[in-house]
Amino acid sequence: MPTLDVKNLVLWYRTRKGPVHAVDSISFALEPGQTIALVGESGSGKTSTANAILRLLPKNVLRYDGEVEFDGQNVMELTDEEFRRNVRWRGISMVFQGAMNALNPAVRVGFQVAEPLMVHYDVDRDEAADQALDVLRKVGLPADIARRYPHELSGGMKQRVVIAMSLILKPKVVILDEPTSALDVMTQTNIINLLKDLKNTDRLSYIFITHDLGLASELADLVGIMYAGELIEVGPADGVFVRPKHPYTGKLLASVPRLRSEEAPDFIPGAPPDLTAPPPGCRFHLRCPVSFEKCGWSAEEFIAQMDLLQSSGEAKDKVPSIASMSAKSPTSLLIKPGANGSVSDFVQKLNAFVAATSEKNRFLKSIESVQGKTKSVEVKLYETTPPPIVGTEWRAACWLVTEGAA
Amino acid sequence: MGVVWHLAKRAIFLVITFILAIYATVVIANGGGRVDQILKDQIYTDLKQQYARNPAFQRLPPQEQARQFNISYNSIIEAQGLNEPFFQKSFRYTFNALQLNLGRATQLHSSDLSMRVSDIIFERLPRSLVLFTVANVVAAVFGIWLGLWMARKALSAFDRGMTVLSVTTFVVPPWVYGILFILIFAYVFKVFPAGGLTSVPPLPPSPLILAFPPLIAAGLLGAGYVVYARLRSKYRLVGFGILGAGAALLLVWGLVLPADYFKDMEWHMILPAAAVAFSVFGSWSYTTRNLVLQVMDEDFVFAARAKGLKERDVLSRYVLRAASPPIVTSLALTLAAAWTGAIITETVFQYPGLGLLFYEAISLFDAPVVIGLTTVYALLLVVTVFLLDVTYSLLDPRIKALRR
Amino acid sequence: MAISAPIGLKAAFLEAARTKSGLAATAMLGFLILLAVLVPLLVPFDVVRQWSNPGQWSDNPKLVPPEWSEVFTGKRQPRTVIIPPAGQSGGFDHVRVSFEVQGQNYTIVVLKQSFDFQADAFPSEISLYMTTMFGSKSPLVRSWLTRPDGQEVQLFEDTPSLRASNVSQFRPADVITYSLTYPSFKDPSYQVYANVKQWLISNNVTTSGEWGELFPSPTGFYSNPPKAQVLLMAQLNHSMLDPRTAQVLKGKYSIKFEVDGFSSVDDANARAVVFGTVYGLIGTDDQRRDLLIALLWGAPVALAFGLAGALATVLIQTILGAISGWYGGAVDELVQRTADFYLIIPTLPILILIGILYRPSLILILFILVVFGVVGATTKVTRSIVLQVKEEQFIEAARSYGASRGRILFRYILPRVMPYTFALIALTVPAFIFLEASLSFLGLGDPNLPTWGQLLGNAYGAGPAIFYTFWWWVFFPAAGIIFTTVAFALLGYAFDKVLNPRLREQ
Amino acid sequence: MTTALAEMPTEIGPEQHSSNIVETDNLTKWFDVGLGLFRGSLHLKAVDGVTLTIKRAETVAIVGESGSGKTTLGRTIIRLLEPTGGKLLYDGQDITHSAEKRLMWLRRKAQMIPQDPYSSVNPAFPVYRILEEPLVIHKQGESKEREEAVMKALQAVKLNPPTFFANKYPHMLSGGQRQRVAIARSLILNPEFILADEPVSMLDASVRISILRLLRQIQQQFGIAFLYITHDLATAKHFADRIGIMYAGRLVEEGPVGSVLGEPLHPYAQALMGAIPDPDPANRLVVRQSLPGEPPNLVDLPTGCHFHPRCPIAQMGLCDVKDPELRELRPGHRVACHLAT
Repeated sequence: MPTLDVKNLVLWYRTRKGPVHAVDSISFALEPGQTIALVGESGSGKTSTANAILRLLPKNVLRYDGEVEFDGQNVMELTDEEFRRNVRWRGISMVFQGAMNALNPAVRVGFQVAEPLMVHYDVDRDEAADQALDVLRKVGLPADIARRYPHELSGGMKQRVVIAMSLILKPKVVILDEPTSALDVMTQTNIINLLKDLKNTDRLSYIFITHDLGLASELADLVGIMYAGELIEVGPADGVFVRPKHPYTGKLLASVPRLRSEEAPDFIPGAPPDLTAPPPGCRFHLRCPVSFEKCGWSAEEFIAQMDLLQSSGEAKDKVPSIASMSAKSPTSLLIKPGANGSVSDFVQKLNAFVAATSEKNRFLKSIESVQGKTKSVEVKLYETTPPPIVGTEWRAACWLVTEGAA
Repeated sequence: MGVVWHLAKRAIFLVITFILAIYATVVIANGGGRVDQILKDQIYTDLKQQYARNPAFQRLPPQEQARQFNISYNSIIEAQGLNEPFFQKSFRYTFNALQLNLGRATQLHSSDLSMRVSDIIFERLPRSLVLFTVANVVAAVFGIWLGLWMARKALSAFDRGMTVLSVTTFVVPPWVYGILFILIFAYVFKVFPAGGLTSVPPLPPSPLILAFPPLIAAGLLGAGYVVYARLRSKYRLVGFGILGAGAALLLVWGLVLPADYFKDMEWHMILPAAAVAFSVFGSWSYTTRNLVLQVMDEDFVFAARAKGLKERDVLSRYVLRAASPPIVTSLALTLAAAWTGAIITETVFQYPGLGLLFYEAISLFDAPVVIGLTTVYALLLVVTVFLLDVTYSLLDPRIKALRR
Repeated sequence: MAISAPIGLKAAFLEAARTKSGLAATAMLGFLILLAVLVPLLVPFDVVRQWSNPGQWSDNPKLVPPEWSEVFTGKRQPRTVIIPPAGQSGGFDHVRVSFEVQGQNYTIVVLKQSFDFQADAFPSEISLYMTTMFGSKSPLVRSWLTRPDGQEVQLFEDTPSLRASNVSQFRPADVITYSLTYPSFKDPSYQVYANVKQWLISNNVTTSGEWGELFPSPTGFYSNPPKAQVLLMAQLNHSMLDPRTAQVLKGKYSIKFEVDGFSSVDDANARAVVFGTVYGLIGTDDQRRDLLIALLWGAPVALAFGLAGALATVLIQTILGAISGWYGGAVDELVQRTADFYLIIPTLPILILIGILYRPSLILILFILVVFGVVGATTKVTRSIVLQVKEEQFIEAARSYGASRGRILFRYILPRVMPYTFALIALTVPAFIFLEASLSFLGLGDPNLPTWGQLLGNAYGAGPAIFYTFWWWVFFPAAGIIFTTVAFALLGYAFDKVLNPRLREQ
Repeated sequence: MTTALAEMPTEIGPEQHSSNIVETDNLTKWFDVGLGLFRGSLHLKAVDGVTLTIKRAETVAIVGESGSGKTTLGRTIIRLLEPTGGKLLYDGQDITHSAEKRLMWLRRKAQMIPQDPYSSVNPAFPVYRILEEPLVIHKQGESKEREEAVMKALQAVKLNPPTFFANKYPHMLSGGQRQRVAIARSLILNPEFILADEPVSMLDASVRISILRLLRQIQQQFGIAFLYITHDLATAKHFADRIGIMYAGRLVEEGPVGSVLGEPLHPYAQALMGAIPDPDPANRLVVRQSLPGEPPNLVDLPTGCHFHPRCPIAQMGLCDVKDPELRELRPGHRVACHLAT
């Protein structure tokens, strides 16, 4: 039985620009002692996933549902007070991103480490302090540190304090939210070694949130790749790191500059999408090198891409001249040919252009049909749905990945 | 050690500033020798009248009269040092003021008919202190409580409404509220007296320490609550003890002590205190709300919540504690302004404290009293600022550690 | 999901104006500014300059509430009726007959005019004004009031000794005032009481004894004078003796003067004012001044004073704060210590001191206030913002491409501070308005210009007890100040909200 | 000769070229950190004797942990800070202690790209003004020419179409686009040398590579020398020609990328390399070698080799006494370690 089984977790925020789909239907399961690394670029929803699991929600939550089974119990059914008392920190604790900010500057660190004991088990102050000393020792800190204030400690020491704090109640799952991103390389290695050690001795389950694939590989048994609020690929580290299924995972791996290989890193063109209006279909299709008709180009995206193509110098002579374009529906658009071109002429030119460059300009693959009207040309695009996440042990959400291949 | 050294430096600085401020006051007050001229005129007329009532003097020939008059006039001027050069005089005035040797009033007197300026001032000082301390403490406690509540309900209708109320009330000084409050509560509804210190003819003043119990009780209640809520388990009893002591004191004060004089005084204090509190609470609540909201965004507050602390504990132990040093500093000006703002508030309420004394002194042109009062105000400001410094350094452990 | 504050004053202003409080503030300030612009057109400054000239206001009733206040009493309150002198429209009818008897010239002048009185309450006062022109001998002047019930009451008889050169002009120097309400002992109009007494006794309304009890006059004069305007204009019965029970006799009254002159040049003219019990929109003060004028003029004065003071101090403070934060070091230390010093100086007492010693004008008061506000809260705020902006990396980049320190301060940093400065200006305006009001309240303001604070001070100076009974005298100036300051407070708050995005919705 | 030129530095002609754009000799930068009574008696030795040469049109990466002095070194080299000691030559001219007023020519020839995309460009200005500003300050060209230069710079950093981006305010752009604007600003004066202080550390991995490629391309296209300051050894490996490793204010190893990373000679460089994981699922099965302790306090530095307290091979009596000098052990590859061979 998995320690933690997350099913279709959803967390949307309300903002002035519209709803933000920070976490969109995420599922994964974690066995005891297993570590999942959630990897993604900034804004991909990694931290929101952690917050959603611990139910640490901001005030502007729009939608929050799904199932989180912890130790066989669906904790989403608990009231806030029950959740606070039984799950938070007792069952699932967290190591925060910026350790220097996660500690109260005005309180001695010993008290901060011991505080959960007093809050959750009503342990006497002195006894809690004793236990805190044990945990501090376990994470490799000297005992006298308990009486110091956070600003008197170095970054690495503070991070150890935060780890001690997360361990004090002996939780089953610890969420590590970028635990080393603010630390130096050496300190980072020391912390990772500590976490590795704790994982092996205490059989802890980690949810390791990071943007660094190299770091992820240090701890991960499972890897989950997040993109624009979705978990697009999740599978065993041995597989995902070696033969990624999703094109995005592949590109992400290729973008890591490696110290032990001469292979030049490559970048992913474009930028992650705006989560207030995620693209239809597969959310990665705009940047995907292998996108094709099913990936979900919308008429508006098509127009934007066409505009870009027109304005960028290189393809200028090849693009048939266009006077204007307008979206008619999400999957069809009207193109008015440029000044002196007739409609039929234009259709021909366009078809030729598509045939010639669709490998390079993948969005052209989304054209289902081109029809000449009286004054304009109607371009119909393929209709499509977001790709389902397929597979069992190793799943990916891409039309190019089929169940059989898994 | 660090804190003591820091505070000592501040104290030295404040003393120097105080001396400079007094000197500035003396210079302004005596600018162009106006006050000296006024004093000389006064001596002149007094002397004239004195001689006019003296039949022996009247019998002297006019020349002799003039000579004698001049001799006594000049000797008085000499004795009071009025013909020294101003530069020299200004130092003497400053030195006198610093020693609280404020001279004699020309017209005003205390209730036991003393004309010494310090007697007059120290008769009035406790009244002002009591009124404004009570009002400011009430406003601060209420304002901070409201601000916390607003921050908790941030962006709700309650928060928006209260924020606008806070912002719009704190720009208006207490005396304007005083006018409106008297209009409403004293003349329309007739529930509170319009002003004055007491309604009965003033009884001989009892030891003023009796007026402080409510204050001390309030302090005890506050401290008790802090000890009870902030520290856990074994300190709870101590907290309870302090709370109990405060409550007992309040009970004794309210029930056992049948001091009509003070009760009447309190009855008269309600409206002015309410006006002061109403004009001050908004800045406490607005500042508290904003700072608390700011701190609530901090990671360590998030962490506290993640640790499973109750929302109430998060607010009191993490948020308020972190927000308190800036709350204290940002309100330094408010508090300091309250002292001098008393001049008009007390005038409106006819409350015979320092403020009304100032007004009376201006109306009667009693220069020594005016200068003396200005000195006392400067002293009050210095003490307030220093107390704020002390509070600040006690509240922020970072100062303690960094200055070590 | 960080929301950034808008950069630049214009963007901040546009965004602030969109919030509810910003909208309210804009509306309130718009109204005030419109008022401030219109007031000099509606009420010329000349009128205000006459504020402390009592002659200007003598036709107004004294200390009466605004006209609309009658909705509270439910009675129709009388308005002031002025019967202008002969020669003006609606003025007295003027008949002059000159004749000669036995070589002696006589002139008889009759001045008569009627007015309709339909209010439910008695006038607050009645005053008659007369000017005469005569030869060597003073004429005999008599006057009567004819009531709607046909009764005619003689008011007084006088031989005026004041002579005008031209009776068609009413110049104060030549005018004799007969106040029926507040006659002085030497005044012939004092006879009105005797005449009224005779009239009432002859009509069996009262007896001489009762009269004596009601209006005792131990020294031959009334210690509690009867209210002539009540007795003269009440229904003729016993209840009229008590102003509380007396009932108004409504209808047409006429006032008649008869002047018997002893030369051929004799002539006379008259004027009458029946003072109402309500006046204008705001009422009047104890010197009969129309408070509306002062209230209206208070707006531009308060706005100008508040804005000028706030602009000057906040801008100076901003620049000092910016310099202190940007250059740091000794400059910073100096500014910081000066700020501490200013915190300790008891500003208001010293201002009051200056006020009594030097009686400064409004402009000078403003100047002094600015001097006392060279450093302050804004310096600290600006300094901390500058310290923040200073850390931004584009500043360092600017230094690397050779931007001078001054350029960075004035072109890059100060524009970033300006929105905050603007918010602080909005929040400082109230402080200045109230400072001026405080000084004026104590009677230390500029005596030549009515301000709201001065109205309050005048009211207070009239005596703390009457201060509150004449609510209109107190309420409206107070409301004016509060309205203006609240408008600025709301504007400042709207800015604050925009500039600290954390404090509003995410 | 150099001193004479330093007298009239603004008139440095293009014919006067040194093959080294920047040379430092034992450069030091100390900050006073004394508190209260002891003000001035304590120094934070951020840069403590660095000797480094940057040739024309080459990229030198300085790698180090936070507090190693790499950022201070960069700022000192472009004279945002005045060196405390040593010597700093720019294009053969001694600018160690030149007055700010006499450095306007340097301000034209040496530029910087800051780290944080959210504060690297002035948020109050539109992109056009951000880029025009250096031209205005250096009084270059008429407004027409300036416009051309701005458009060219925008094109050079691939913000296409330039007119579209010229009117945008920074808050309308993504982090990567802002960094491109910052790069365009550094190019606008046709500099010879650009200090890039962690220009990509706050960007996402995919964007990071595209910006670094852009910098590489610019370097090759315009022949600009770069000092690339970073804590990331891996990007340095792929985007620099030479690499210098800093520890506690000193350069401990310096040389061509291939040589330094192929065979690190300094124990610190070795540890640093060992500490950085490449994505590899096998990583989780091994414990990575690391150094104990923390970098030293820069106010109270260890004697001798600053690294000796953490060094696995330190020899007492040598390493804690004697400052190691940079020795050239391989061609162009220098190391400051007594024990390296």
